[in-house]
Amino acid sequence: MNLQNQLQWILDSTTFIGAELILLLGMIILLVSGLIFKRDVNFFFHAIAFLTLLTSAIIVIIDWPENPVRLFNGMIRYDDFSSYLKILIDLGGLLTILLSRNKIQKKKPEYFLLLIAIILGAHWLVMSMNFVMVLLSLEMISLSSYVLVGFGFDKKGAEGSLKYFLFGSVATAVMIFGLSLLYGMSGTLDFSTNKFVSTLLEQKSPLVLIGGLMTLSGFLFKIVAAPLHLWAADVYESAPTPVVAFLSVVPKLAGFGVLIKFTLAINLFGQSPYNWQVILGTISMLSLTIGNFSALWQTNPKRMMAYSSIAQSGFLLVGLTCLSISGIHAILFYASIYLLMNFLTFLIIQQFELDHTSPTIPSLAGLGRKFPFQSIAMGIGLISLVGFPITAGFTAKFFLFSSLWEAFSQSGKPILIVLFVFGLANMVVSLFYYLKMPYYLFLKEPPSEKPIPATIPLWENLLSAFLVVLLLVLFFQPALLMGWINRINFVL
Amino acid sequence: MTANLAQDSIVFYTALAALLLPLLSFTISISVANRYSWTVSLIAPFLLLLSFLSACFVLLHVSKETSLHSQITWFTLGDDEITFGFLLDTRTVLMMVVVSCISFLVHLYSTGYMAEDTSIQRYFAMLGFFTFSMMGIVMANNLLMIFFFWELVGFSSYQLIGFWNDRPSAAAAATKAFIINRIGDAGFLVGIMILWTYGGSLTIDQINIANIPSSYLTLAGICIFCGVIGKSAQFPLFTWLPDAMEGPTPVSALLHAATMVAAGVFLLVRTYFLFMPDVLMLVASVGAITSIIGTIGALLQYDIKKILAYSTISQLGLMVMGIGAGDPFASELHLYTHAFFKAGLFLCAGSIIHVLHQASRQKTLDVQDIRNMGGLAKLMPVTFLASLIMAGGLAGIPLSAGFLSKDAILTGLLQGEIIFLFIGFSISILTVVYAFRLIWFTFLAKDSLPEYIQREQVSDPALMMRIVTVILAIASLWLMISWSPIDFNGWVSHYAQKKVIINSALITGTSAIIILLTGLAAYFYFKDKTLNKKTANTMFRNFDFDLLYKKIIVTPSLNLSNGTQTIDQKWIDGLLHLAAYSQVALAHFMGWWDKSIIDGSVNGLAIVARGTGSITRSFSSGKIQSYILWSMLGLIIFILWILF
Amino acid sequence: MNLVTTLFYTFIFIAAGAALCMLFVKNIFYAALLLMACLLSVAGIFILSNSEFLAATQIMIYAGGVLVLIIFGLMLTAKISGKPLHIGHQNVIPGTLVGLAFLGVLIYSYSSLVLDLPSGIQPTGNSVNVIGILLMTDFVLPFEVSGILLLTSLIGAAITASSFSSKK
Amino acid sequence: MQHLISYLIFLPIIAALLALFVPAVHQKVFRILALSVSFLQFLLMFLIFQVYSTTGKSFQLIEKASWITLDLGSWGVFKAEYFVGLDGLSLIMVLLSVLILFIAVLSSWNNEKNTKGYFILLLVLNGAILGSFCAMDLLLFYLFFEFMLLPMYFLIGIWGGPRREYASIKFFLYTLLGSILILIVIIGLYSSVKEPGAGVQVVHTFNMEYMKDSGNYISGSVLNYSEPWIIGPWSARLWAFLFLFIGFAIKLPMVPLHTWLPDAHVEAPTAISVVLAALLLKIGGYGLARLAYPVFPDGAVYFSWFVGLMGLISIIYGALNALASKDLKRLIAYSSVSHMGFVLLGLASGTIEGISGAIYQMFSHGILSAMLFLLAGVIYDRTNSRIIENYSGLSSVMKNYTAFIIIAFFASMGLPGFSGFIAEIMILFGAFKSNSLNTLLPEWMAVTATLGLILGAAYYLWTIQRMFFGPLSVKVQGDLRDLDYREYTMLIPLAFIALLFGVYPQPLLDIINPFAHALANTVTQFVKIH
Amino acid sequence: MNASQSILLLAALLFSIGLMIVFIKRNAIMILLGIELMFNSANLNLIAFNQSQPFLVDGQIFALFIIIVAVCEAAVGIAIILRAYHYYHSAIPDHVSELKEKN
Repeated sequence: MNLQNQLQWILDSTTFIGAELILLLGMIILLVSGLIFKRDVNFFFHAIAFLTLLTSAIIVIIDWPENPVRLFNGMIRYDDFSSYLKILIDLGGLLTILLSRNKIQKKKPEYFLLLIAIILGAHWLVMSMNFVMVLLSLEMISLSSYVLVGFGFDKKGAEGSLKYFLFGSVATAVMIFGLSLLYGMSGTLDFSTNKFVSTLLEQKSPLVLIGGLMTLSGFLFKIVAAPLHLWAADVYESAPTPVVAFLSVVPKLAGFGVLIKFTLAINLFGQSPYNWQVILGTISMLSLTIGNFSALWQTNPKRMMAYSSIAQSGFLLVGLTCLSISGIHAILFYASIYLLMNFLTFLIIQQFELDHTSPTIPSLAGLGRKFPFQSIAMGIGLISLVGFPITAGFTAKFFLFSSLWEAFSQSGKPILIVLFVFGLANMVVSLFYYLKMPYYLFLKEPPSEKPIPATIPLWENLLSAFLVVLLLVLFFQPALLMGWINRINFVL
Repeated sequence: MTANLAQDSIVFYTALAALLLPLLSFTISISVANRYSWTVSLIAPFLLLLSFLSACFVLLHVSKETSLHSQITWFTLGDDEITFGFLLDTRTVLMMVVVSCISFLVHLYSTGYMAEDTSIQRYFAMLGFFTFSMMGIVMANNLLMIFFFWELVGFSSYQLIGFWNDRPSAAAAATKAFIINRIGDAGFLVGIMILWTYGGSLTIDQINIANIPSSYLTLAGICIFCGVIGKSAQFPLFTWLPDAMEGPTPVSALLHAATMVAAGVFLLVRTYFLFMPDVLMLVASVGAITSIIGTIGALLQYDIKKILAYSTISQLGLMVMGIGAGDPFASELHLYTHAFFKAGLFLCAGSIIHVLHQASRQKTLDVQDIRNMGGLAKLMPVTFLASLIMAGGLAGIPLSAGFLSKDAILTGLLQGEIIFLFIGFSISILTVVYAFRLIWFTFLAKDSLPEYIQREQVSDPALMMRIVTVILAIASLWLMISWSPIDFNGWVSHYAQKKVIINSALITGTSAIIILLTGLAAYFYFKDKTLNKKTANTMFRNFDFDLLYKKIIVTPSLNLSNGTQTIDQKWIDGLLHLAAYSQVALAHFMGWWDKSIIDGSVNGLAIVARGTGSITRSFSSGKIQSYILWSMLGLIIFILWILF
Repeated sequence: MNLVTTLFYTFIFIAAGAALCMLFVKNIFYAALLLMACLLSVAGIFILSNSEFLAATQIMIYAGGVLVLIIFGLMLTAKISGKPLHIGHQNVIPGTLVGLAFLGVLIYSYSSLVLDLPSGIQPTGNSVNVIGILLMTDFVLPFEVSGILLLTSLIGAAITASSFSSKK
Repeated sequence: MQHLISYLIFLPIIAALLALFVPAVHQKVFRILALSVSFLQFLLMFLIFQVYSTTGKSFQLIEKASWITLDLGSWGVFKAEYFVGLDGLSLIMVLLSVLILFIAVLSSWNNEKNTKGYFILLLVLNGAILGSFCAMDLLLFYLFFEFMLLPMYFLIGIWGGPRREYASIKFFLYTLLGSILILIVIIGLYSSVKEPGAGVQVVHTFNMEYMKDSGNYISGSVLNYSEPWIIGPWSARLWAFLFLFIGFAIKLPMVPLHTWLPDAHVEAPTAISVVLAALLLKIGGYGLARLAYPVFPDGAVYFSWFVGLMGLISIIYGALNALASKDLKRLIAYSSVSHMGFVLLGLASGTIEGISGAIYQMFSHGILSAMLFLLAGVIYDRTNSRIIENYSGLSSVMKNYTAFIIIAFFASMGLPGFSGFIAEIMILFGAFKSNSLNTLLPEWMAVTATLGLILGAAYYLWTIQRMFFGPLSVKVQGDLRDLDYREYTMLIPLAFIALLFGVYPQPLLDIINPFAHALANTVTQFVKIH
Repeated sequence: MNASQSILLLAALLFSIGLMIVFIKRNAIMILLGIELMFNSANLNLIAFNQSQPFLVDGQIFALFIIIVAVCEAAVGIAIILRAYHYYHSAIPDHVSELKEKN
């Protein structure tokens, strides 16, 4: 292939990355306008960021790919799987922008710029088919996240930021080392090619495993799964609520996007000498246990949600352990629902945060009477997180465990049935802490008359109502979403 | 069937009326307002009279050739049907007449006896309900129905014993009676289950022809006999009957002397065909033991009602023994005669109690103690005469109906083991003794009425009550069952029984002579004797059977229930809480893990380090670096685990 | 053993030695200098391994960029506090054990590795040319993305370092 | 007349939604709304009885609408339907529910604390209960089944007694644990069963009717009949039965999984106790009869001895605990354990008598326990105390109350003439007959179960003796007035029903029998196979 | 032992030392140095493995990007450390530790 054709191909490829270009454009506009305009035209920055993400999402939907296309010499692939995740990511971004209240963030343009940078990184990550792209987009997410965590511009934020950074850098370094080993073993950076698989098949060296696990740890860091989960609680506690909501969803989705592809590749279509299902299953169980049990005695809602996030990753990993197409579909469905319910919960947490800056769960006692609507919405969000009818959380867990059962009934591997029972049992455990907040809201009497927090803007109530309705509707009609997901034809 | 259909249905409906009129009485009585409570004492006896007349009508139209049998489906149990039906044969009809007659008389008597009570509606209601249930037992054609009414009888007994339920002793007696009956009934129920399973039906004549394995038949017999033991106060479940005397005396007369307790005997007669020889032996033995216990109890008691209660136990034991070892018909006969004279005796006792109670200035309850009586013959002549006749019946003096029926039982016992005949004779003798003792100390001995009794007020009771006792006294004469005072094969046996056991002159003669001689001996024995008031016989408590039951059944089961409660609250919930705690503990452990192991200075490894002689100890808590350390440790553990 | 080989192993030993020393020095400034020595010898290894472009980047960016940045930060933090540049240790035993475990596992794995590598150093042509073309063709997207990455981190670093609010 | 069942289920739910928009100050509106919903449901029941034919063997008044149909590619089609209908079992339970929920509304008439929330939750509970009794699609059933928990949790937790938080959490956890076990089996079943007659693609269905047919199981699937997977000591099918059994037994509740019940009952407000005892416990029995037994007859046969034994233990253990209880509500709660043990025993026998007896017992216990809890609520209402020791000789001041107590207690201990007698007789007959008919249960179980009758008499009579008889003495403050008209309106119908179906059981049996026949046949077939 | 293997061994050594520094040294900037060491070890790996494919320079280019990433990390890292220092007056991570499990 000569240079001419290559350049032509590059030009052709650019037509497929419209959404990403829009995001880039948005970043630039924010950067420039941040320099030009005064700092108090917050609404303008809001609007720009919102419009950028909206346009990006619309473009992704309009340009829905029929067939997967490899772009930029196989650096990325444009397919429906990644497009679906991109929509979720954009949605997460949009919700975060809606959540970002005026009072909390200074430095609006930079804030939104970094937000969009993360989303852009997430876009690249879910599309990437090459270790180089994986590394760069992952770093784009990570570096921006480190900064965003400190956007409270207070002592706590600085500490959270530092911890996040140190932990994240080590995880990245380990991952890079793992990638280099995998490169050495396979001789290629493109993990979706036949060469990658066939070379690795011939390799008998344990370095394949070591490289694989080290690479995996980078992804596990991103999706907050054991054993690389330890940063989560401290960081979540310190960061502003919208950022936590964002970080607990978008990087996780992006991480899963690449983790799924990577896992399927490293599993070598089931021919790997190593039992990756056992590894994934163990990670899943570890995450479930650590997340759920640690969450039990938390009194800070955000810390609790951090451990919940670990546990939810465990549930998502249940779908990955299946290593089957239906498992992936279940993950996508679960991820979509997780996005909704998590944002709903954080939205209400933020609403209860207004007066007392860091509420503890016991301090919510009796608020259910004063804020019935918000409390019920939070109750529904948390019930959905438990996985209880009549919320879509149940449907999502149902699909997840169905696909696990299916994988079990096809392979009969004991790890799968162990995981099955283990995961469902963990649902019961999770009930303890998820219901803690509704318990205090509704069942506990307030110790004394407390100052009533400021009024909650109507549009936030509308937003939570919308999320509640979505959660309910998707329970009754999962086909609305699942039908779409089922058409996604995942190929490596 | 010779009678035509129209007549049959008239007879049938009359029988139904006899059954349902008492129920109507119950319904009316319970719904009458307090203000009009006096109407109840008119309506209830009237309805019972109608019921009695209906029963008599049926009696006239049913003979052993023309027994009526009618049933409808009650409910379907699986593929099989449980029927609801009536069997009107001679035995049933006779019993119906006896029950409705005595019930009617007791109603009548009660209008006097209970006149001053405030809950008169409830009283008559339960009497009516009892009569209904008792008629149900008598008329029923299948065992489930019998059981159905059997339990209802127990319920009415419970209600009536506990009628004055503000007395703790009455309440306790009611509870005791019901529970002990339930124990027997549980056995009965098992018997019914066996017959249902292996006999395929519950209708008595179907079971009769069913082919049941003999081992199960034996079991079924024993189980049904359990029901009898409970209801007819046989050994070892007899202890409730003396306590049941806490109820109003007319109730004792009707339920606990004449009819309800006789239901067990009736059931035995009805299901006689089920009993294998072994079981009959058991029945006879139990009857014998019961009658001995009852007799001794009656001899030792001082409470007039309790004497009668023990005598009832004794007589019931005799009947059961008669069925087990002799001829069921003889026992049936005794059942009829006993019903009249014992009901009469109770009513007489009731009259005495009633009168003494009214004459008493103190509201103490020892008006039932025969040590406080004596010389009442002069004060209450009618009652005395009636009592005398009926006590004669109880003792089996010739010319009484009791003589004939007891004669029949003894004759029947000739067929069986000689020991039972011997026991029968002994019982007869002792019966004479205690009957004499009762009459002597109540009516004839030296006047020992306490000072607080106003003697001028002691006289025969109200007219209605007198009439009733007189009627019952007359009904206790030999004419009741036979024209001949020495042959029990009279009109009753002709009416009821095809096969008649031969009257044995030997037995008749012997018993007549023995009984008379004993009476004479008793007279001489008791003539100069006075009862010691000081040694109030409180020691006599049902032969301490109650204590025994309390020790081996009641207390252990209460302890057991406390034990299960403990298990529930301590163990099962404890386990649950333990699980919860361990979950919390695990959570704390996780937290501790985060705090101490991960955050902290890795104490565990530090200890190892100290052991290996390392100098450097790091106790400062290095947070994020420890996080990283532990994550990497996790990673390397994974690598090592998969690799090796 | 020719000069190239000697040089090669010298670099290796310098790098290894410098790294090891980093573990033991107490003064953070020395540690930074040792790192520089280590990185420079790694750059030497790159040159000898036929990766001249990489070596140049290594020297320029690390020596000229990163390390200056680090030393700058070092000075800044040390100066304000006025504390000595002395650094303490912690988690020594477990940390060492985990580190050695990684080393052990890696060495174990290398020992069973059969690399079909040509022995010695291969004197081939200049790779700079190839890299240049590749960066503009096959790797054009990563190249651009890395630009965005740099921009983002620049803004992020600027924001982080510049704005402080109340010292809560 | 087309969508009677849907009206029945959704009427309360729609009413609850409407009530959301009514301001909370209008307390009366909520009461009247709830009452009128219950009343309308009554009318609907009449219409349903007009249409329902007792001779029809299978489901009637079926409503079917597609709910979720998902093409999952190679894995087949995921199909869940809105599928409701009534057979004998359901009809009995629906009848009971409508009745009890009506009573429950009446009983909570005087509720003052947050009336809006209370009645909304009650209405939602109403819909969920009816839904779970009507659903013929497993997913739909599970949905309603789970959805009962939340309103119940809040109803106990907010309106309950002093230890309500503990009780509600305990209730919730126990039942959730059970429902997880059920969920496992549901997932297993749905992936193993296909819809017959569908095209090339396998259609995984939740239809409970299809699950009963061994021909609908995909060969090689985990739960198939012919070669079920072996996991540990048992085959997957046996495990599935066991899981379902435990899941529903928690609801029933069976010893030793029962300890949530006394606490929940003691703490719950009267109306909720009534619903809990009369309806929620029945879901356990219903689930066993609807799902566990027909779908896994092999498991039913295999575990029958165990199930029967657990039933027996529940009967005796519950009765013993009732004997030791010092709190009237606790006593009644334990008596429920004892009575529901009969349901297990009856089901375990696998005979027609036993099964119809079990269903009859569920109905009867529903009526009687409602009555008992209402009565316990009356005394609590008067004096705020339910401790038996505090009372003596109540019969002299509360005559009619005592009369109803006596009726309810005697009915509950199985006095002939009341529905409990018929039910227990049938169960005992069935359990005894089982040995000679299908050898599932030994005879001694039925014989031992009669101990429950004796103990039942003991604890009830002892309570009457202590509380109502003897000289009057009340150790707590309160106005000991007799029953009022509202209480009569609740108690008299219940007493009447208990009496009616104790004397004339045939109408109910006509409804039950086809179902019991079918189920007994299924079980018996499996006895013959093994 | 050929050259590539010695490079690999050096890489392993540098990686482990980097990790140990991260674990042990009580200073955020020192941790940063350790991380840089780890990045470099990956680069060494890539160069060593790239020797087997002399005509493909993937490894080198990957290494190039890793260097870029390292730069970014360092820039952001220094900024973050400076800010933490601003609040806590210390670059020792242990001192920057208010967020932890309470009680």
